Amino acid sequence: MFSTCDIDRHDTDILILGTGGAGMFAALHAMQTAPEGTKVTIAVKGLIGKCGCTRMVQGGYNVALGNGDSVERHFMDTIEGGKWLPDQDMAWRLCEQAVVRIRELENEIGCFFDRNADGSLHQKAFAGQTADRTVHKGDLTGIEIINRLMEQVLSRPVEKLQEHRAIGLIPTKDGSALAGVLMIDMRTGKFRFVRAKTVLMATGGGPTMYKYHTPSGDKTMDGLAMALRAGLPLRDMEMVQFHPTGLLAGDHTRMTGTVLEEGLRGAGGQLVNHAGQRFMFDYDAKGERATRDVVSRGIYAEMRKNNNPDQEGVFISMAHLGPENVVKKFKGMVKRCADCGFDLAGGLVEVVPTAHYFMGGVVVDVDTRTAMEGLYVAGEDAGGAHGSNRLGGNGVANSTVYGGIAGDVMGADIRGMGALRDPDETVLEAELTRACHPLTRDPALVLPLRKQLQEAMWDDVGVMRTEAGLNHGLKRIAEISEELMEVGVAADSLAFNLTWHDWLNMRSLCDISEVITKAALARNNSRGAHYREDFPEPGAMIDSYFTVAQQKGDTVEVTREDVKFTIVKPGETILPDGEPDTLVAAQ
Amino acid sequence: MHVAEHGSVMNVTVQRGSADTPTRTETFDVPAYDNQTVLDVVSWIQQNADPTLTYRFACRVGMCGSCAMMVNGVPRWTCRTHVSKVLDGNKINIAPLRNLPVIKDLAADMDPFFDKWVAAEGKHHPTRTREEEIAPVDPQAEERQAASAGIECINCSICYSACDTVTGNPDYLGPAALQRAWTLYNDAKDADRDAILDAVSGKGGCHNCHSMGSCTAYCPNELDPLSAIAGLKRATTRRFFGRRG
Amino acid sequence: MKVARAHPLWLAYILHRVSGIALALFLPLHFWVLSLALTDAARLDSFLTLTEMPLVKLAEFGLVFLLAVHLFGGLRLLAMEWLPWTAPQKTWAAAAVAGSLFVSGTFFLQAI
Amino acid sequence: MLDMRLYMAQRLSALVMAPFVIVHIGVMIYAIQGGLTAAEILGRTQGSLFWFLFYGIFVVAVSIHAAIGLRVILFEWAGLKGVALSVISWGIGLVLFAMGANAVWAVTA
Ligand SMILES: Cc1cc2nc3c(=O)[nH]c(=O)nc-3n(C[C@H](O)[C@H](O)[C@H](O)COP(=O)(O)OP(=O)(O)OC[C@H]3O[C@@H](n4cnc5c(N)ncnc54)[C@H](O)[C@@H]3O)c2cc1C
Ligand code: HEM
Ligand code: SF4
Ligand code: F3S
Ligand code: FES
Repeated sequence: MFSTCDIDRHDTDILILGTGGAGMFAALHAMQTAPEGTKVTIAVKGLIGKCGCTRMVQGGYNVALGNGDSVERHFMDTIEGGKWLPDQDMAWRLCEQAVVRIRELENEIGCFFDRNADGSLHQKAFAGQTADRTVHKGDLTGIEIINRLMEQVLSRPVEKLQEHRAIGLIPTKDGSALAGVLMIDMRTGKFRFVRAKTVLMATGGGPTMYKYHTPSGDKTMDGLAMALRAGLPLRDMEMVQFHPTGLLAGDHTRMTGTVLEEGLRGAGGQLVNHAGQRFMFDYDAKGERATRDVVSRGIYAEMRKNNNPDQEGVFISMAHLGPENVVKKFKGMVKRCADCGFDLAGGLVEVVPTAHYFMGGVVVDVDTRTAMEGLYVAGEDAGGAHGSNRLGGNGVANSTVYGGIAGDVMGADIRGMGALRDPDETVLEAELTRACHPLTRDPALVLPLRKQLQEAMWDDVGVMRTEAGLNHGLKRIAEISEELMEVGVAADSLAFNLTWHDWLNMRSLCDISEVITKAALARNNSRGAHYREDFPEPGAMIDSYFTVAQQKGDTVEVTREDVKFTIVKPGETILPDGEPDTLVAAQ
Repeated sequence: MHVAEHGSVMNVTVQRGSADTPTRTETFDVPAYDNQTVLDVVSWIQQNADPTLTYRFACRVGMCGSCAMMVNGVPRWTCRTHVSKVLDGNKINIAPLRNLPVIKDLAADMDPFFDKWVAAEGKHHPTRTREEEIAPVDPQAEERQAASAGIECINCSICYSACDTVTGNPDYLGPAALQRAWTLYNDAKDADRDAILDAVSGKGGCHNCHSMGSCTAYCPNELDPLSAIAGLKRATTRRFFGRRG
Repeated sequence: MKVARAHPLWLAYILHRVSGIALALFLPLHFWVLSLALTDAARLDSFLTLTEMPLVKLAEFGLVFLLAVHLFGGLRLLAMEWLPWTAPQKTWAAAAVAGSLFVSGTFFLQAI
Repeated sequence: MLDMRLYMAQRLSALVMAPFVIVHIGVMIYAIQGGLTAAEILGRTQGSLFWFLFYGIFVVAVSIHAAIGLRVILFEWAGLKGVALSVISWGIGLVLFAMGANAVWAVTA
């Protein structure tokens, strides 16, 4: 098949994987801080700025900009939202730097954010926030942020490797540092190994191994799977956030799973079950306005009660608010539904909880450094900032803040680094063989296995979990994983061969599904996004632990580590005495 | 969900080929479902009938602008185009976006489109730094409204593919890039309006537009590059006669 | 591959272009005929009598029509480019142009 | 193709022509009442400075305008470019101007 001699070898100084908020900011900052003449390269699975989830951000960007709100308050909301599991230093830095980053976005990058009548930034409150904090551009905030970043990146002398998929982190022979990244030039189907002094991994996680999921199609946990194989520790891997209202339109359409925005419920949208009855008040006093995890579990429970394969989901109903009002207020959403054949304003639209965001990720320090020299991780690939739950609006803040930090840190670190490092050729060869594996088997369809994996994760490792279910899930994942190794892809035309990449996507998803399941087994309580029916209590906050998964030989081992309360202890607050609990007027 | 009419199939013709293989078409029978977009049809072919078919998508909800193709001769965002809207009898014809080089099958090379975006000075020229406060902007101000009109462009290149001037004139910057320039020109925060007008006054600039309006007619986000380009013509003309905009 | 172009602005564009080409092709002929006045006034006259023939009349009408179409099309373009008109103003302008075209058209038909 | 200069030249020549065309059409309508004769035309125009300037400016404008217009079309539709395009469009402009000048001279001198 291929040998390592067929690999195109390529060198750069700073290599960035991914062009979401994290990757783009890293590129811009690296060019500002690195010594003159430093070569910066971006490699991305899609087109620059046109893939990943930062672009899909609707609601907005959390940042405390005064008017009563403070970095302290943002921090406390983040810690409490994460049920005391966040790494407090990371969460603090997120909240503190978001203030700088939003000014950078508006002043230097040129973003348009919505204004109040007096000209100041308009801010609103997502569920779980105690202040009007979310800066936005209509409900298309991500497009604005990414388009503006993309222009800045495209107009600078960055080397662009578009439609290049990273498939392996290749260490040096002694394993002490990262030498470079092996990738596939998807357009030609050829392998390319890029050496770099520093590499930022910003491939954005993406829990797309669930039957219903929101992230963009290019995200398939490649980064975390590479990190796992490279032996790096991964934390909070059981923490998969479900958005309560994903569109349900059948399993033959890619629309299924895409988000119906949070604001629909905020504005008074009602959820009704198969029998046409509202049910959320059976689960929570706030009804449809409860937090994402609570509403997701409510819907899931109703679905399970009904248990009818022909009518799986529940319905969101807006008509009582007056169809014309709904059209006016949610123009984009109504149009999107209409394009797909649904009447959001006047009819019922079937919805299900949908996997949205991955809180888990590589263990990093507050400077985005990892345990491996030369490797940095930022954005959704990095674990720690959100703990067990990410607040709406903290996702894009996290990726832009830490992407920028990664760029700064890499730009500085590179000054102390000598020559490029040489790769361990045996690892390089092993990664190559791994990617070529399906080319040596008889061609078969990949899709049925992807569906099976998505069913398994949804049934057994989904919104509500039990030990028995998780063990069952683990077995199913292992079977699917094994079967995948027998599914081949025709090797005659590898140029832009999506089916080969579907296979590689499945490989990453299977590997990380196993880790999610094992981490979920290791947590015997229920916190945030992780809900164990057999352990419904959260446990004492002061005894909080997080899970750490690591590849040891052939198996993935999960351990628990105590959360260090470096800034604030459970039951305490850093808000000044006499500060009100919330500044948001009750709806 | 259920099959629209049980067992009904569509007859889908797809353009194949790449830079080094000749262009040809192939036809597939694809099962029809109730909720089905053109992207689903293309995906079905790749996932079930011909694993070598190449196309591009990411967000699947009309946000990333990477799934546009020619559907029955019209450029469209395929992830947001319901099959029933384009079905011609039971036939659909799908080809890669016009006016761009083809990489393979349905995936076009979008680099020229973005090169022109940059060439039109389609990027912010800062007046402030991250150390400074965010400037107040009156949302009702006329300039801000003009800038806002084109801000939601997802750079899908549909307008670029619809425009016959682009076809005939490879230098022409095209509607999306020029609309971006107009947006920036109206942005009170932008420091270099002259650079923008210079960039759109050259060989491939706004003056090549014949106002044929296909850009505005086909933009899936209902934006209006035609009027934005007219704005640039006005601004450059005003400058030509020595008046500042 | 056909490209859908059936919308009013595109049709206006193509009409403007075709009328422009036709005018440009007709112009040298027109100049040549007139210059006959210098060399051979009699031939000019014999040419001018041709204008009595219905076919030539029709062609002439066509040319004047093209000139009118091109003129109004061109003024429309100039207005669109240089006058910061709002959508309703544009509609009124279009209506005015249509009206004047109608009036001048009838006038022509009367004249020839 | 069309940069600022060519664009302005084409638009300005068009603006100049607009009133001329209207007057020209008007005169034609008036003139053809009752048939056209060479003598009639010449009787009106010959020796008139006004008509000389009128048609003279008209010819200059139309040569510029049509040459630029055809230049665009030759580029977009016939793929002509570079020197060939410049030579041909200058040629069109000059030929139109020469023929036009000749005609104006013929009827007004
Ligand atoms: C529908 C939706 C709505 C959201 N709304 C909000 C919101 O309102 N507020 C909020 O704060 N957060 C929101 N989020 C979350 C937010 O989008 C993410 O937290 C954040 O954007 C992640 O940024 P990132 O840079 O880490 O990753 P991404 O932006 O996802 O970028 C990942 C990049 O890596 C590339 N990549 C992946 N694999 C590879 C590989 N193998 N090789 C090379 N490149 C690769 C991808 O193509 C992509 O370019 C939302 C998410 C979704 C899906
Ligand atoms: C009467 C006044 C006239 C006006 C207001 C006018 C206006 C215009 C304008 C604005 C254009 C630019 C079109 C574009 O770029 O899309 C144009 C193009 C053109 N004009 Fe005229 N014009 C006039 C008379 C003439 C005459 C008399 C001729 C014939 C010789 C002519 C020939 C052309 C040609 C060939 C084009 C190019 C068409 C194209 O690019 O599609 N015009 N005209
Ligand atoms: S203007 Fe419209 S059609 Fe053109 S790139 Fe932007 S969104 Fe697409
Ligand atoms: S279609 Fe093309 S010619 Fe101008 S008005 Fe739009 S850019
Ligand atoms: S897939 Fe993103 S716009 Fe269609």
